[in-house]
Amino acid sequence: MHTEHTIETPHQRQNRHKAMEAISVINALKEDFKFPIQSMGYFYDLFETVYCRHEPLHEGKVKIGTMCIQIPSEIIYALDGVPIRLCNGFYTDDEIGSDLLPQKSCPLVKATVGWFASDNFSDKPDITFSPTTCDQKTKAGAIIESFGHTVIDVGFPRTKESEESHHYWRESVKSFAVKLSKFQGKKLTRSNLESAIKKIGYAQSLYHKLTEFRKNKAVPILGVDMFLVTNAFFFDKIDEWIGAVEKLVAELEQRASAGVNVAGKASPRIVYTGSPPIFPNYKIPLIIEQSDAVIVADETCSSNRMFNDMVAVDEWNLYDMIDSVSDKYLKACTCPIFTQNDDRIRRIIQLVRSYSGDGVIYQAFAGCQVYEMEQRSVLAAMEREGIPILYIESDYSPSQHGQLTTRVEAFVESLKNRKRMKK
Amino acid sequence: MRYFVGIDIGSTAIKISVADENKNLVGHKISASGSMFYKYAQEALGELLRELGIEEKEVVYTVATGYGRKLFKEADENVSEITANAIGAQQAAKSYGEIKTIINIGGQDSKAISLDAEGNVVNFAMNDRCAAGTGKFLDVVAMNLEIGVDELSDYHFKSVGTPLSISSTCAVFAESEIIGLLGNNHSVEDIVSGVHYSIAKRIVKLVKRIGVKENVYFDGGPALNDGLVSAIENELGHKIFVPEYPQITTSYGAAVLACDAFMCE
Amino acid sequence: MRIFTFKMQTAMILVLMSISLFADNLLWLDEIKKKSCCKGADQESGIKEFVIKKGTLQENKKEHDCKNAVIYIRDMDRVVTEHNVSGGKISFTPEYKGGYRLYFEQKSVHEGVLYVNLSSLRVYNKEGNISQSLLKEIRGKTNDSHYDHEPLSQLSFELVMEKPIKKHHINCCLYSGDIAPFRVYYKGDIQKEIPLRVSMESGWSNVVQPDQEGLVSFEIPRNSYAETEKDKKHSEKMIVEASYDVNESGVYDGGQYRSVHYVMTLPLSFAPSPLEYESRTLGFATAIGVMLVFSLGLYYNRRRKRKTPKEIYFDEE
Amino acid sequence: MTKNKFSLRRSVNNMNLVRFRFWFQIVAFVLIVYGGYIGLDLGNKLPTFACVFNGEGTGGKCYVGELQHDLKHPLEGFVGFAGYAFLISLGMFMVWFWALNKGWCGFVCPLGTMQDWLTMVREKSKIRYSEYSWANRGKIKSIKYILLILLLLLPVMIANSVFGLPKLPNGLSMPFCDICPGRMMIPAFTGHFNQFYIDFSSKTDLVMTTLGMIIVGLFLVGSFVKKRFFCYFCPMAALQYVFSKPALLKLYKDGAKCTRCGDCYRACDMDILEIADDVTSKNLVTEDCTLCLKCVAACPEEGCLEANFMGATIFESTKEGFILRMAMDQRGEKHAH
Repeated sequence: MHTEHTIETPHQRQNRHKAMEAISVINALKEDFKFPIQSMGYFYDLFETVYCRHEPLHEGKVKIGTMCIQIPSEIIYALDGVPIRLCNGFYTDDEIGSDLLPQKSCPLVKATVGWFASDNFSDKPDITFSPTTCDQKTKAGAIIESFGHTVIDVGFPRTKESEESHHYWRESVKSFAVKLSKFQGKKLTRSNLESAIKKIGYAQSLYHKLTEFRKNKAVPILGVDMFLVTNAFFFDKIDEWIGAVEKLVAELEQRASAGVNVAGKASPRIVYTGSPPIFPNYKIPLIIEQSDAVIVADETCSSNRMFNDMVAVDEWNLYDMIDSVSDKYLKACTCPIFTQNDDRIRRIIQLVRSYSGDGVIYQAFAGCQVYEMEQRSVLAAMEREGIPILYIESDYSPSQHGQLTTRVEAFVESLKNRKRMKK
Repeated sequence: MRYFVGIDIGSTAIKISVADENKNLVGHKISASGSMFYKYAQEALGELLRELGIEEKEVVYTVATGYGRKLFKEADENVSEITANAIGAQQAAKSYGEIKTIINIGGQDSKAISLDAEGNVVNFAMNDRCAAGTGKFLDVVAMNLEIGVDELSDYHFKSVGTPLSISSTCAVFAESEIIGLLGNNHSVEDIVSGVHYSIAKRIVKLVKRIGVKENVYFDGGPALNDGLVSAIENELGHKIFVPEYPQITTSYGAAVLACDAFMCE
Repeated sequence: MRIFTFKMQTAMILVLMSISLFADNLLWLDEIKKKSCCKGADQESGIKEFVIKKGTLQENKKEHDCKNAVIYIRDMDRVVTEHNVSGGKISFTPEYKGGYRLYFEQKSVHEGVLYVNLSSLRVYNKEGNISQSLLKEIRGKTNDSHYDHEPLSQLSFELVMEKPIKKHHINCCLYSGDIAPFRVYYKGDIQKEIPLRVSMESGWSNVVQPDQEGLVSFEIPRNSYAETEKDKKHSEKMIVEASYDVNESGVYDGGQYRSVHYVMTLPLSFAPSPLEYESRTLGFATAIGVMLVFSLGLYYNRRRKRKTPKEIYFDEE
Repeated sequence: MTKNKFSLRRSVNNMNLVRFRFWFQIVAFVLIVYGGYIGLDLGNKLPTFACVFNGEGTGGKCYVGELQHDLKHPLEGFVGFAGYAFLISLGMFMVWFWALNKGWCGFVCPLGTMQDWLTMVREKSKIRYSEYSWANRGKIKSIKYILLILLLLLPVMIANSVFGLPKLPNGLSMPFCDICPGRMMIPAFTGHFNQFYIDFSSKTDLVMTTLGMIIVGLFLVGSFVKKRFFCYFCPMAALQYVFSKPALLKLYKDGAKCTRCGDCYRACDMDILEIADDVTSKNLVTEDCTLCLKCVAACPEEGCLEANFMGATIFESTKEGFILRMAMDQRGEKHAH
């Protein structure tokens, strides 16, 4: 009666686990909401290809792993590399990483470490650059290195107000560029950096076009879909990403003129902030949007913070372009690792105003200390401004789903009531 | 001849095994459990003995186990199903070799038992949530998919896509989830394999709680489902041993215990 | 561009020939300079005073006989006012801040000849009347040229100085080495054949002949007298003079005349060329030297900061 | 995106400021430096370096020169006409200045334009620019006030004995003009290089003209490597800043919209940190600001920075404009400069 089965290798098992995680999120995005967007199909397929079928995207290319948004992808593209952002949202990898890191670590870092520990990549980075942003990422770099990967630290300052930190970061970026160009055996030139800057600038301008639609009264695109689009930028071929987003913009333009609204009439508009939702950890965004609210804007490093600020060059020469690129990643950053971070609070308030948000949902990963610590000041500021805010702590495990849903739903309903009272 | 009877009164079925003096399995019977399980148990025992041509007085020692063991007054002794399962598994797997870990999926619970070198129970864990990851759950799934429980295995191996996991741990919620998936035209095969993997993951988590050791023995009704076996093997990462009659391991263990008890006297 | 040629030889001959043509008793206008800085506030601060002087610059005699003399004053808006002269002193109160031109005319009949003595002088007024000059102050007119003015219609004969060709940077004054061009007008027409006599405080004197267009121009000679030893910027006076005879008969002031003799003087002052105490070569050298030192300093400073890998792995192309 | 696709406002906001400013500066330069040849005379109270020494070419004259001239009077004189003329001049200067505010520096000043041209040459020759460190910049800021005080005080001290000190020599009558590089550079554009000299007639003249030559040398190299090198020291800027508050043209910032990304600071020739970091003030015309509006052009936030004339927005930052100016509106490498 019993047949002999071939048993999966650990990598196959890991892949299957990740595929199962991925597919359920993709399916939820595809199926749980009204008025699906046709051109989102590209992104669903992309994520299925990469995370369910594990097919490599960049065969034959040199892949440059980045641990945070602070590693300038402009320079990587200019030097013919493909940046792969290694922030990971898989519970599967989080579990692997849990064995290697303290219990109370950030799940994102655990997942990234777990990913490297298992050494199971469809597009394995040939070299990884790790900016010294938060403590956990910084230390994670060293742990990853111990697995036999090449990890190079790129010094990142913890303040952005002082001249010293500007200077330090500019020098860091320069030495990063030198190291990468040695690694690639290619010179960084005016023309290749300029075209890389413009290409990424164009990609960012497309993102801005997308977000513009979300200011409309009838929101034509869901927040989770936006997260997926921006998430794809972590690893996708940039030209294809641009092509797909161009189509998406065109479709949204139609939808906007037709007044298509993916949310309900009374759905509260949410501004999402906090630890980055990285595919497939769309737990909270999905709960929010499944609870009849709609995310109209976000302040996270997987989406808005990554795209919002564009490189501004004054003199299109190499010396100024490199400095402009470095400044983009330091000055505008609202990461909570900075000692003083009023900018983030102001940004959230501004997002609430310009996207006419009804409330803010602040999600922090359990173990993501800086977000957890900044929570108080943000909550206090929102209270001063009269903006309702919900603070949620969560991790990658699927277990808290019910409890989280209840909390979010209660918040959403209170927002609805507020809206009605105002009327 | 003296015979020993082990009787396992579970939530979904009553399993009876008869062993001889050499602890070999002479015969077994499975009959549905139910509200009148005491009566059913007596009837089933009578029927089995009749089939085997064994007279009642030849049965010298009876051991009851399972949820309903205390209610079976005729038994000479009661043992917990953990002990019975451990002994039965070791007896049944003699040809296979040493057993270190036992996975048991019953109708309404699932267990993992770890044994030491002498075959004593060192540790065990049971699922802490309702019917999730049990035989009952599989029944519900099969019913919703409108296929037979015995067909699940075939569907599992036919699956080509990514298994669609069921996130709800509760059988009742899972039901609606499955209906949703069907509504979105996902293939039954992927759903089935997804269900299997969801159960398998949960089981493996249970096993990991007590510390996985090699030589895993898998019994209980769902062990008949080859798809689930494969899923658990994949999750565990190594082969597991499934006995010929996975459902009766516990009752067989009880019969072996009865033999031992009688011999000691 | 007009090319000025200074024909030395012809000039020398002409000096000898025509020296008799010019009258010795020249009349010219002179401003009485007040010691303005030291005097402090006085009630007369707005008043400008002039005297008529007679004879050569060296003589510097005051002429008190100002019979039949008229003063025309033309302001920067070309408005002409007429004043009579009484006594040897001429005074007027300019209303506005800016440049004025004074014209002096005196006619007399002597032995059947009508002598017309003319002189013109530029005056700069530093201060004006508060209530009168509001608009002009706001306007802040800057281009009231000292030279290049059209002849005054009230005068039949006039010597006009045109814009000089300057060899130096300061716009306001004449310097030795500048080329000063003059024209002579008679009843609005340019007279092309009238030579000019130039005489200076230092005693230097010359007669200059006009070119074909009637432009009389000469280079103001470098002067080298003792005063410049003490004050390098000491200025010197000179008088440019033209005379013209017309056969015209008439009666003036009871006297019959058969011909008219016009004499016009233009008192000017000039300073020694700044080139005598300035060095452009050194100026340029200093500027270029500073540039070299500064840029070399910057270059080495940058080179010191630059790290070697930069040169290998960055490429501005 | 905006509904009215072809509105004037939108095209103004999308304009290429660098090109606009380049041509505007050329026109202004021609008018100021050569305007006199076509009879232009804007008076002698211009709040910009229209150099007196440029002779008949100049289309107007610099007020700093006039100011020094006006102040060389006995103090008693200020009760009468001199004081009156001084006030009128100052008033007229303010009227001129209020029209454009510091825009005179960024758009009109011929000396500023010259520095911008030198910057362009440097940019084309791919030489890196220099920057002052933040600490040095703070110190440098005060120099222009010192110069302003000196140029106000020295002429007065020539005509008067202040605090019983002996009167200064007449060679200091135009102390700032002596050292102003505009005196040498602006006439050079009408073919007059005669301002490059060292005057040996007196000690004062010798010192002042030598200083002038040194400064013009520093100016030429300095403004080649540092954007708007001289403007940090310009006493005109200091004088202007005193009257800057009621000016009509303003640079406004909406701090709430600011992300402090620093793009404006990067673009700023004068390295004004406040433009990026100050999120509370509305009026961002600081002492060093030349109102060149490069910051507005470099700001990617919708309506965060704006040039405002008497309450009416004339040019404001937009995302679209930013993207166009950075040539990020199209994919591909078509834009390589």
